[in-house]
Amino acid sequence: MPRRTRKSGVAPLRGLLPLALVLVLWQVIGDSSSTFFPPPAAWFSQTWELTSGGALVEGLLATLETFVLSLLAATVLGAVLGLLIGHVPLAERLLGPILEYFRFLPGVALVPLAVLLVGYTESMKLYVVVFGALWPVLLQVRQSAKSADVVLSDVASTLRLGKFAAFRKIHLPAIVPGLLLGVKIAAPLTLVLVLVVEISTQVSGLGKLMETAQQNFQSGQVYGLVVVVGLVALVINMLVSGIEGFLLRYRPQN
Amino acid sequence: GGSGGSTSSADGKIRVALNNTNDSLAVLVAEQQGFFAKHGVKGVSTTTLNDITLVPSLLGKQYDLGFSVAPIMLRASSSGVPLVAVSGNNGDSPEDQSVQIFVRPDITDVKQLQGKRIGSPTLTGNINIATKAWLSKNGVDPAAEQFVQVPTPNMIDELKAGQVDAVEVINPFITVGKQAGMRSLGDPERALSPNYLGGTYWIASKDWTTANPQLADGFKAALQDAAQWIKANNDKAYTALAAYTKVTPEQAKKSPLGEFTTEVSQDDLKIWGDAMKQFGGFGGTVDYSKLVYTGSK
Amino acid sequence: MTVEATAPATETADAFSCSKLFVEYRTRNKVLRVLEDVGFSCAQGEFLSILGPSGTGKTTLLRILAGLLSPGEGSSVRFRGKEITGPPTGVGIVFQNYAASLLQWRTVERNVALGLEGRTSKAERDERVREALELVGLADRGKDYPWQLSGGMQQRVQIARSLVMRPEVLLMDEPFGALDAMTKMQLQDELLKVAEVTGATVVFVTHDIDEAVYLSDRVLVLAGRPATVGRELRIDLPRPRDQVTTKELPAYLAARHRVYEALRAESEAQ
Amino acid sequence: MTVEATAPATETADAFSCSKLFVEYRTRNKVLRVLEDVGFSCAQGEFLSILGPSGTGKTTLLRILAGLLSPGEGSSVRFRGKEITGPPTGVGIVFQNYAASLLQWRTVERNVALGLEGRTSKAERDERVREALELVGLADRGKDYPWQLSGGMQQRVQIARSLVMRPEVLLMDEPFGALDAMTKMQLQDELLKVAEVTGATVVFVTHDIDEAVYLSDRVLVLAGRPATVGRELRIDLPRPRDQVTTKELPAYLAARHRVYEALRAESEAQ
Amino acid sequence: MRRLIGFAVPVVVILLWQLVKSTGLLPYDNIPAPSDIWSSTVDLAASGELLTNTAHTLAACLGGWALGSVLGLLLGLLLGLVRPAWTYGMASVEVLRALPAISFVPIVVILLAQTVEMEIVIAAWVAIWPVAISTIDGVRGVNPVHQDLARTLGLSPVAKVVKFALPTALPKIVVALRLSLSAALVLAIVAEIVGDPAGIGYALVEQQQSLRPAAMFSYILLTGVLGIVLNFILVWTLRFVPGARQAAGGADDAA
Ligand SMILES: Nc1ncnc2c1ncn2[C@@H]1O[C@H](COP(=O)(O)OP(=O)(O)OP(=O)(O)O)[C@@H](O)[C@H]1O
Ligand SMILES: Nc1ncnc2c1ncn2[C@@H]1O[C@H](COP(=O)(O)OP(=O)(O)OP(=O)(O)O)[C@@H](O)[C@H]1O
Ligand SMILES: [Mg+2]
Ligand SMILES: [Mg+2]
Repeated sequence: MPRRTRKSGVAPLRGLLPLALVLVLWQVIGDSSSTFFPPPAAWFSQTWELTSGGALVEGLLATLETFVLSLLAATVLGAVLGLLIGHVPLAERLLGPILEYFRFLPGVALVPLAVLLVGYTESMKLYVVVFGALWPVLLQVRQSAKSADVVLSDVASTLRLGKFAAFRKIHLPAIVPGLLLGVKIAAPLTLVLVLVVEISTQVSGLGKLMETAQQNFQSGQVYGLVVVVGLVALVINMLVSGIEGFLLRYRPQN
Repeated sequence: GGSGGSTSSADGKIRVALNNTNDSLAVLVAEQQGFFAKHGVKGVSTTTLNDITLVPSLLGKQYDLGFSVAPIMLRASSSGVPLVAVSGNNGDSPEDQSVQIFVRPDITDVKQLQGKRIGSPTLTGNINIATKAWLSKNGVDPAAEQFVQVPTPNMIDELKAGQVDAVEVINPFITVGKQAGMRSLGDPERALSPNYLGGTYWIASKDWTTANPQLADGFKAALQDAAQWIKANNDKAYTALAAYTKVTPEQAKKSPLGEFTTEVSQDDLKIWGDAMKQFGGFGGTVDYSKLVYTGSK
Repeated sequence: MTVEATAPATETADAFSCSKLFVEYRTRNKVLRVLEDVGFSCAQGEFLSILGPSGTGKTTLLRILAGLLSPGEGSSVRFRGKEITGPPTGVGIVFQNYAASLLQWRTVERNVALGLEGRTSKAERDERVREALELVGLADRGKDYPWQLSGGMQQRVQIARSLVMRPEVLLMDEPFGALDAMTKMQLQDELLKVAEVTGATVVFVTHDIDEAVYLSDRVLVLAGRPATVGRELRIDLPRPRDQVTTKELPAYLAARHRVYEALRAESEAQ
Repeated sequence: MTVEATAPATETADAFSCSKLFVEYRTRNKVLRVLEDVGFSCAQGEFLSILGPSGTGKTTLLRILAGLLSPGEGSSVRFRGKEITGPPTGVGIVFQNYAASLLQWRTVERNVALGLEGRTSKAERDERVREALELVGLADRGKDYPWQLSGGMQQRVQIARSLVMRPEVLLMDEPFGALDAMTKMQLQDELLKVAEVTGATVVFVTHDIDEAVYLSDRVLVLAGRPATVGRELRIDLPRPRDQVTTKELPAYLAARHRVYEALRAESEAQ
Repeated sequence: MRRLIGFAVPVVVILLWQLVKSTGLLPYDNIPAPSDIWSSTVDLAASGELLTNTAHTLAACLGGWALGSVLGLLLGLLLGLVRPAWTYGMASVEVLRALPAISFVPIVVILLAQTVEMEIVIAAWVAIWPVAISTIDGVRGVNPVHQDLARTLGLSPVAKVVKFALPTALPKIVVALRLSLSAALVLAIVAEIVGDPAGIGYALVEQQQSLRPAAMFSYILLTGVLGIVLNFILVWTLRFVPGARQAAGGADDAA
């Protein structure tokens, strides 16, 4: 039965082919003395310098730590708020407008504010990032909660499941596909936001390395770090897709 | 925003990228007082952001000249960007404290800054290099400090909130800090050299100065006139500045104007380069003689 | 519309009683009145079937009895003498749209177990689920997901899910509609047995006249636009019933004929 | 398993012919063989019904005929003499799961118009949609959305959607399953009329023996695990058929009896 | 009237803010009191500066959003419906969408100068991905019965996309459009802060450097209002797209 496409799945690494082609092309026709567009070989050699003092690994770990915590926090918070305003009309009326408002505030412009109130700490990064990364999860969950089949609510109420049981057994699983879509969108966004905060405060992480490289006009290093970020994103995406495949394993496979 | 385009020599037009601080005063005056016209230059200035996009926009031929500082020039040039300093900007003015290190109330001596968190406008910039040299001179190891990047306008508040222990402040925020009763530990700029050290420049790409030497000369000559005019017309200069930076003239007057110069010293640049190697992790090689525009003659 | 007289049941013995019941659906551009002045009662332990043309409001009525839909202002619907405000305890329901009512992310077994979770021990639950699945002939499909089953099988899972709860009242919306004759007969007999043993009240929507007559104590015919109770027919056939002997009784054939006539008359009256 | 002899149709006159057909569903933990060695043919213009217990594989078979599912390696399924590789043109299908088959975002009218869009002029399309909706008694519900309709109504929308295409072959999976007796009879007659006028071939899955006998030229009984064609019964009743007179014919009653017996025998043989 | 309850929370927040400010609990110059923000907003509006800057940012945001959304939709359809495209392209997309647009600003400046086009490119870059990913997810979720139906009706590939895939994906795409709208607005502002001295982003920096934090806050808070208005227009427009109304969650969203 070839007619059904797989609903989820980890994107195969063959998919990197177009990017690889671009890089090869760049290497071949690129000008090796160019300051802002150095060819990939220069990216590698310049970035390799960063590994010597452990700066790269240290930066990577700092970024990853903030990323993981932020994504978890954004997912949980987004899911909770999304379910709340998706299911409870009062919550929607009460919180809907202000959330809609917050959604558009430029997080970057709020970094100084967060720093002022929280300081140059990891939790400051966390607040700013979560504030920006929460929305995909929130909106997708809210949409799923609203569009869940009414028959399912009827099933819950006639089986007289308690509020909590109905939530856990029916409403929660019903939003899982939406939640996963939200996380798929949010994951790279979270990574971007972590980097933006690191770039603008230069506290730690790959973002700090990136900004330093940029200030030093070491474009090769900037590109090299961008590649590192891309690889991190790819791994993260594979993890998310793997989790998706597991959670949605009940779906038809073919 | 400005608009891109090819090099603009034919009609005598130069496009200058300014930042919106006191540093741009000389160009402003040259424009308003007709000094550009006097030297055969049609100046078009645009206010832009003084940061990493300036060098790209000089290379992208969006601007011909822009304001920059020694570390940016040296770094760009060591990575192969052909830049030259056409003119200096801030000159020698002993009473002018253009940078101050403000500290938390419980810190009274430089030594106490050991291992503390210091807010800097740009971690790789001239102010931070100078501060590191100053710390080192005072027996504090700059490598043990945690430097964080803080937008200058936020520095005073962050100091108040205790999020940083010291900040590297420039005007007009020095005045703001003093009014708020902040303690200053002094000006780090003299730490690099006992004499006056130039560090701010109007830069252009080598290609442009090669193609338009008369324009570069005219620009420099106009700034020279402007510097003298400012000295002679301090009040008018303040008024112009206030209008430009959108503050009240009273506020503007709180920051001293200082001297302006068009001198570019190769030795000064070398001092910067050495300091950057010592404190800024700078490992590049620079041919200092190529950085200075020597005029068409 | 003629209503054949039935002995008014005493207040307390009634499982359901409705009077002056009406329902309107409000959509964007119009208001559709579906039920109008519906009045009937259903005694405890009674097997009541509801027949009527497609789209009259049978499902709507069942959802009201289940407390899933509030009727129009001024209607009265009581369960055991109390006004219904939400789904009452002890009421099980089998939905018409079987595909949508199963949880796609649970296996057949766990769909059936849904209502028992947290209410019985694990061992008892497993046992009851096994029994229920056996009853509907799906004992060997417990580990499959709903999409792996045929239409009729999915419907049977739903039936098992409501029977496993041992409800005192069963509301069933065309539960055997997608089943073949043999499976249908078998499940009819199982349902009658369950109802007899547990004394459950059953309200049963169907389009199959034979089925209605074979199972019921009483048949309501809904008809009209908006619909109301057009006829009410008592089926006086001895119990226990049997697929062969009961259906050969002259009384069965007569009842079948009466229901058929009633339906035709009501449909034509529209 | 006895197969009553039927005259072998000539190759070209066959709408469908299958031989050695088998199907397996592969799921995570097992392989389920559903159909085994199914062989039959269906002449052009023939009305063929398929009966069988719930879960035998009727829907599966219909999906193979529609070219929606490939049978196992080595099976042969031909449509007009050609091996089926994808959905052939001129074949309409009515799905068992009516609720899932309607497009929830389109009104009834636009659901019915779906297959005509871009193939006829707007005026002709409107006209044909109106006719089809009238045929199924939903002329006044064209502007409603599917979720505003009752179960039986949704099923009728699906029927209208396939009839509006004027297909040469109609594959119908329990199309009248959720309808009341009156509506059902009416639609049965409409279907017969359409089939006669257009000369369409119909393959019809049902659980209703009366329906199968009344409508068909031939009835196949699928049974067994995996299922195969257990019996094949020719229904020799005069056409046009009539709900009253045909059903009173002794031949009708005899055919009905034979089908019933065949089904029972096959079910018991399992 | 019931919708007014949505104003309760903001009003409480503003009152509290004003309270801590006027009692001196929040002694920071960079967090001005709501009353000061209001008066500076009035001044900015009166001078016309507010309107000019807003118009600039709006143009960049909408341009980027429209460009990004269209590209995202096309990319999503390609990857979601054409199997080889997914196999030989998806991993690249996963890498690309995680790249921080902000670090490309200098490079885009070389190519496009400090112009509104540069902002549009940056805003479009971030708007593409939510739409692309949601479209992929949505078009793959076409219910199996519908897939069968489309095949038996012999619909052309284009008709299958237009009549089945897109409507199925629509609820998810609508959510994504709303996400990419906010992302585009935020990134347009970021591009103005670091790359193009114009619009709201530059005004933020400029006002702060000119010792007017209240005016800076006027712009920040204005951005949220701008977002709400844009979102309202989007949701309102979607009413005229068949089937999208339910997808957008009805009119209640507009508040
Ligand atoms: N949610 C709804 N909104 C608007 N109208 C509705 C809604 N649900 C049902 N209706 C309408 O109410 C009427 C009765 O519907 P109902 O589902 O109760 O019929 P039914 O008797 O169960 O029919 P069937 O035998 O076909 O299932 C129908 O005309 C239907 O279109
Ligand atoms: N996608 C699938 N994956 C696995 N098993 C399936 C799948 N679809 C159907 N089956 C199994 O194949 C068998 C036949 O299913 P099918 O739907 O063809 O039955 P049917 O004869 O139409 O039954 P009904 O009358 O109940 O609709 C059933 O045992 C069912 O569980
Ligand atoms: Mg119904
Ligand atoms: Mg079936």
